[in-house]
Amino acid sequence: MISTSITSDQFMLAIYQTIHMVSISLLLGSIIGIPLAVLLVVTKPGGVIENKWIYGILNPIINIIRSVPFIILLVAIIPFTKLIVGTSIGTSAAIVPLTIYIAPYIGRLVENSLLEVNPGIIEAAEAMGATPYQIIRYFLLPEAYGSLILSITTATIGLIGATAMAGAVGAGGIGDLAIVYGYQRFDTFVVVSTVIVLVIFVQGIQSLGNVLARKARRN
Amino acid sequence: MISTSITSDQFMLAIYQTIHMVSISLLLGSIIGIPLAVLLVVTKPGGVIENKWIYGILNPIINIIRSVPFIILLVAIIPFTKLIVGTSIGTSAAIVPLTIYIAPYIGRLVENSLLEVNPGIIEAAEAMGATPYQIIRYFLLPEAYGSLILSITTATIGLIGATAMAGAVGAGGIGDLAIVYGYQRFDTFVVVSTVIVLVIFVQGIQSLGNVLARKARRN
Amino acid sequence: MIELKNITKVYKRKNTSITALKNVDLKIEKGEIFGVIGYSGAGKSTLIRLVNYLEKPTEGQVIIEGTDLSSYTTNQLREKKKDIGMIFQHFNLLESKTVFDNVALPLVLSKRKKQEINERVNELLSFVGLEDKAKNYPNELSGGQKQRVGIARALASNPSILLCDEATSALDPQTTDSILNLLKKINEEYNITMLIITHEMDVVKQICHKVAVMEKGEIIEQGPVIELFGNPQHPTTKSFVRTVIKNEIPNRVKQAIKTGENHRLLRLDFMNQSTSEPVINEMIESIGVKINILYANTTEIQEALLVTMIVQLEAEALQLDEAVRFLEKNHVVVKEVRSS
Amino acid sequence: MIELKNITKVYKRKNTSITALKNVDLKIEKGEIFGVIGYSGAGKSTLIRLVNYLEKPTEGQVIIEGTDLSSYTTNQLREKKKDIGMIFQHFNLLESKTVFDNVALPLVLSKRKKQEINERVNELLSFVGLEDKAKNYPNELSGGQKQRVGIARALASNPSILLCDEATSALDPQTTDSILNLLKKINEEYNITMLIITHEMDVVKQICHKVAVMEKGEIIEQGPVIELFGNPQHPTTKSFVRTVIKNEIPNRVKQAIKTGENHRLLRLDFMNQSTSEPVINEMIESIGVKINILYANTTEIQEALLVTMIVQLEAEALQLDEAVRFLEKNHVVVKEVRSS
Amino acid sequence: GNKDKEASGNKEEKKEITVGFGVGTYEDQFRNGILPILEEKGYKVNIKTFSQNMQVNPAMDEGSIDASIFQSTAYMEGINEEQNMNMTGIAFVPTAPQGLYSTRHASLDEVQDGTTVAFPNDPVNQERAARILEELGWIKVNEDAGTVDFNINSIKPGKYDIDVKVLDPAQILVSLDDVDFGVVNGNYIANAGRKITEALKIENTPEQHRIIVSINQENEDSQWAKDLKAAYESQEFEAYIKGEDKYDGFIMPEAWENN
Ligand SMILES: Nc1ncnc2c1ncn2[C@@H]1O[C@H](COP(=O)(O)OP(=O)(O)OP(=O)(O)O)[C@@H](O)[C@H]1O
Ligand SMILES: Nc1ncnc2c1ncn2[C@@H]1O[C@H](COP(=O)(O)OP(=O)(O)OP(=O)(O)O)[C@@H](O)[C@H]1O
Ligand code: MET
Ligand SMILES: [Mg+2]
Ligand SMILES: [Mg+2]
Repeated sequence: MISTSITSDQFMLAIYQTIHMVSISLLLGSIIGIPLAVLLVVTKPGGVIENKWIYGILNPIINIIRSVPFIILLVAIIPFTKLIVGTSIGTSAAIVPLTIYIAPYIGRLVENSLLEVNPGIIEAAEAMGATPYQIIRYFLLPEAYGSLILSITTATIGLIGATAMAGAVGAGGIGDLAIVYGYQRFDTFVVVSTVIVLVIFVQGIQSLGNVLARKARRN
Repeated sequence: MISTSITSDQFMLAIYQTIHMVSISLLLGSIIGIPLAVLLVVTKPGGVIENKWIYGILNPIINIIRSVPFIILLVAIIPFTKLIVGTSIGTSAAIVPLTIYIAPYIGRLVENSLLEVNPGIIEAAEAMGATPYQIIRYFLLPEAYGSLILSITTATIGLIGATAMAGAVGAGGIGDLAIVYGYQRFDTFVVVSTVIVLVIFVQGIQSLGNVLARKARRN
Repeated sequence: MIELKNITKVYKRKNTSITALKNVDLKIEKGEIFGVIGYSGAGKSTLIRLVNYLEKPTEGQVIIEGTDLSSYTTNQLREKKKDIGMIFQHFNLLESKTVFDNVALPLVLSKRKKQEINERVNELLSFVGLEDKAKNYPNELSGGQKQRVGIARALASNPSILLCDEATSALDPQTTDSILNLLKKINEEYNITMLIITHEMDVVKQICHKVAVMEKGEIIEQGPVIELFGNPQHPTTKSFVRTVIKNEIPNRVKQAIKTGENHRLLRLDFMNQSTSEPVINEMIESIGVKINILYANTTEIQEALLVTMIVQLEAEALQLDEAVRFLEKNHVVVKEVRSS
Repeated sequence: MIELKNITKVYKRKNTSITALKNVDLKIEKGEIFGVIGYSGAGKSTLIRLVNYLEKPTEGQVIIEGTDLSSYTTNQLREKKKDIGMIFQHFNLLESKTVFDNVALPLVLSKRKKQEINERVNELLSFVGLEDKAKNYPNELSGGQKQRVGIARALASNPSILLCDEATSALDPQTTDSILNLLKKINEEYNITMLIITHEMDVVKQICHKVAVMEKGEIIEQGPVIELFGNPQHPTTKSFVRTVIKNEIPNRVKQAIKTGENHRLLRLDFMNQSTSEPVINEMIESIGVKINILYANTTEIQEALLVTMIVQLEAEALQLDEAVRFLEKNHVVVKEVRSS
Repeated sequence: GNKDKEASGNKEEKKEITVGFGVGTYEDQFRNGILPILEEKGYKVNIKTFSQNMQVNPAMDEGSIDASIFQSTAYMEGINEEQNMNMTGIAFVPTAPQGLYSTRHASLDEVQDGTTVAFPNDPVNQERAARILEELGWIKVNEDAGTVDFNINSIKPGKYDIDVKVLDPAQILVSLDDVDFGVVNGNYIANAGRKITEALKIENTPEQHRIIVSINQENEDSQWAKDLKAAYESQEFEAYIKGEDKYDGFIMPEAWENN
């Protein structure tokens, strides 16, 4: 018989918590991160609405947030987290730092994807008199779509890694289960089973990403 | 006067440790990760040496490693770490898990970059009778170079984040200083000063990456 | 009306700089089809890209319908560009969108109704012969098909200025013909101004009213097509004209040439009325020279005809002089040709 | 020697599939320059891409120098490909490498010595007229310059088969001429086999020995260029030939046409020896018809000449018949032309 | 297994030792109070700090550190069993007791069903926290609850149905506003510049939960181990600790009573 200290309810709850945290912070992170990336690309020197100020401010902000170790970020923004969700602990509270952590990361990855768009396409857009918004919506994003999907996939997997640390504020989740029960309490069964679940998660997300990207790339 | 519990020697040592860990594991991670990415791209369905087996094995391995929370990975590979560096603690010991952590991550990011290379270029290579090795060396890598630099940049910054957790095995480093003194001992001065150092690091690496990439992209 | 005033364009690189255009002056009237020819690298693409400010001039002004583009606000410039269609040398199609969606783009940008977009796009696609490729993606098209998508896209929003950078270079002669006829029709019906960059002299011949010849960033000659073709001045222009109006003696012909006092090798250029009169027949009958037509070429430049012949006359010296006088009286341009 | 045997190529998409080639048979002898023409989308690029196995046939065999490509191992195939140069329709240059490095690539792949590479690349660049662009990157080149880099690259390793997919479509006539002359020279000196896809009939005329006409994935007609041009059978071939050998009566000419019993409108085709004889002059003198040359054109197909004239004869009915007989006796092909 | 080559090789002459620390104030105590004494005696001391307590014992096991100051006797014994090690404690160090703190409530009487209490997530501290609440009668702890693998499944409702929130130990003080009560380790209170005496209830720290200097048993007779033990029990060290406000409320080693 397997000797373990956790119940299947705890396990299911952890899975639910991970999905909860990842899905919401991914959504919010993308909502912030993608526009951030777009802003970086269009305001960068030589971009369609080149703007030294916006680029010069956004770029270091992203770097600053990306510099801070997640656990420090988590604590540093507690006042802000409380303002948003009313508490600094629990799954919902973890979503705030997770979002702040993942948004600039998504921003950077998506920026890299957008930079790969053939400059001739942007030229065509400009020749049609497209507004910056239209260039982004009808040209930049659709053309980068395949690469963008892969970037978001990479970010999602990074996010799953970060949720493991969100256990510090009692957010729970599979990664936390692995650390608190598996690692700290020498429960090999927990380690192995949580890692299997994580692998399934990651493999699923990656496969979905690959399929969508291949479709978008049409090859 | 500033009240803090760390000495400037500790601070300098931490900076040195971070540089030590990041540079070596980045180097090793790239040496593993870039060929990994190349292998993925060339063996993927439709790749130049399409190979269901290699792709079918490498792809999930990357996902598995990427699934495991860093702290669990750190512990799980301790026997391996001891085999390699003779000890499981300290800066050198941290380099082993950091490398294993960063290599598949670099692999994934670089894969995304390589996938963006214009298929016409690969076709030209094939028409010239280039061997797979030549395709990679003379066509794929040079054409992806700009995007590749940005991917490595992103990975490096992720690596700096991971070194913060390597403090678990007594590896030290700036991020660990932030956690041990800043987070665990509420020493705001340490938090602020370490974050400033990290920001400088990250900003420096990002700027370098951007400059190199822009040069490579020639626009 | 498009006017380029004393334009210079310099591309800067680290240590060198390339002057792609040098003191270019150009004036295109409303409704005119203006061709630009020149060797590869002469600066033609650079020139056309200035007209919709894809490239800003290093010096000089681009004036469209009386307004200097540099005086526009960004928004005004955008509005202006909506009225300028452009066909790119490298197509610049969106790989992520179907043929239909690529062509629909300018209409979507102008927020046209869906119904209207559908109709217009289908009309254009059937015009360029790609109805059955509407749902395909660019990477499933042949080179010429891609170019036709680019053409349809440039025409979608009924622009009043059309810029074509090698718009038919990837097309077979029949498709080229049908596209040129369309352009001509549009030009006539809607009075669209067109600037056409091409290296195909046939294109110039078929639809351009005026033409400019570029070399090393400068316009070396310009004027109405018929004049330029009939009487090219600059060696480069001559060399271009020669590719449509051949006037060299083919090798095989040279072997048939007889030399001597009683023979004369002449190049005859017939223009306008002289082409439809039986001039040669009359010359034979009235003067009694023997004629051998060694080479003949007819070029149609829109409605005008230009016929060049290389003939050998055989008769007594006096008669030969008389024959030349006769031809010249009948509006034929006569030039002596050296046989070697 | 290149042989395509009963090739079919189908592109599959989700629900539809496109048959790009259908039962194609083709044989190109060693040292031959073989042209392929056809409308945009006819399957020309697909065909050429089969020859170096960039695309594998859905059915049929590609046989090069006696060996079916499908019987080669991957390594053998690669070695074979080193011997086949290819010029791409879309250039496919490496954006990250200078012009020099792009051209040097095939030599680097074959591990040639640095010294040798330097010499060869400089020779090629000066040949295509891009010595001064050696250190530039492709995005700093004009369209035609890019194409010339592609040509230089394909020639770098002295391949014994050269595949050209629209190799001169972005080039002005002079540059095209010089490239074609180079190809011709290479063909003669090294006995290289060339497959040339083009939509420019001038290219076919200038250098191809044989030509195949494609339509909707099939080869509808093939043979020696002079035969196909002189006597096209299929309507598509005729329409292609018409673009170089014009034989329609220009509008302006039509106005000059007189009708009636004593007038006859004829198209005269002079080939080979008839071109160098003063046939018309003799006819006028011996039969006494009046002739008005309405249109005349000479086409050079390599060393051969093809002269087409549209003439109006005026004389008594009997004399007209006699004139036609005279012409035919002198190897002129005579056809009646309807004036409307 | 024990692979301490250095220690077993030349026990008498060993003058360079490596001391490991985990989370806590014990490194501070050592640096300021112990290090000078050892250096005086000619020792060269390397300090290794681990951000995760979990990693200190494995380091000891492989011989990378000679002594550690971070764990309790209870935890050490658990590890000895779990990891098949043979460590022993040679001295107690001034230990910060856990306490029950609150910013929302002024008195323990305000407890009711559904009251939220924050617990540390690591097993040792979690058990200690559970014992505090057990003593108050708020909860019951199962008979068979483990030590190194103590977990909240071992807790049953007592007088009240307490809602336990499991957090990172360092996080509890920071998030005190968001729970009714929180069990905070004394070292965090000290680091935060607050007083252990502010607690609504201080742990009656049993001996087995006090922090010890642990070493591998085989080194117990070595001179450096004796010198280390002596340093912790010295008057000098006592004087230093008692002279610092932040150690008010710490449980002092009994050995000092002999000073
Ligand atoms: N990858 C593909 N998927 C689907 N259809 C394709 C693909 N490639 C080519 N086709 C179709 O096959 C047909 C032949 O294409 P091909 O490129 O051979 O034409 P082509 O004769 O070279 O034309 P052009 O002169 O315009 O370059 C076209 O109808 C094209 O749309
Ligand atoms: N971005 C650039 N940087 C540097 N040089 C450039 C750039 N773009 C064009 N040039 C140079 O400017 C000159 C003119 O180029 P342009 O593209 O206008 O030629 P073109 O007349 O259109 O030639 P083609 O017929 O071959 O397309 C060329 O010598 C080219 O190398
Ligand atoms: N019509 C003239 C002649 O017969 C020649 C002009 S060339 C069509 O002499
Ligand atoms: Mg151009
Ligand atoms: Mg093609």
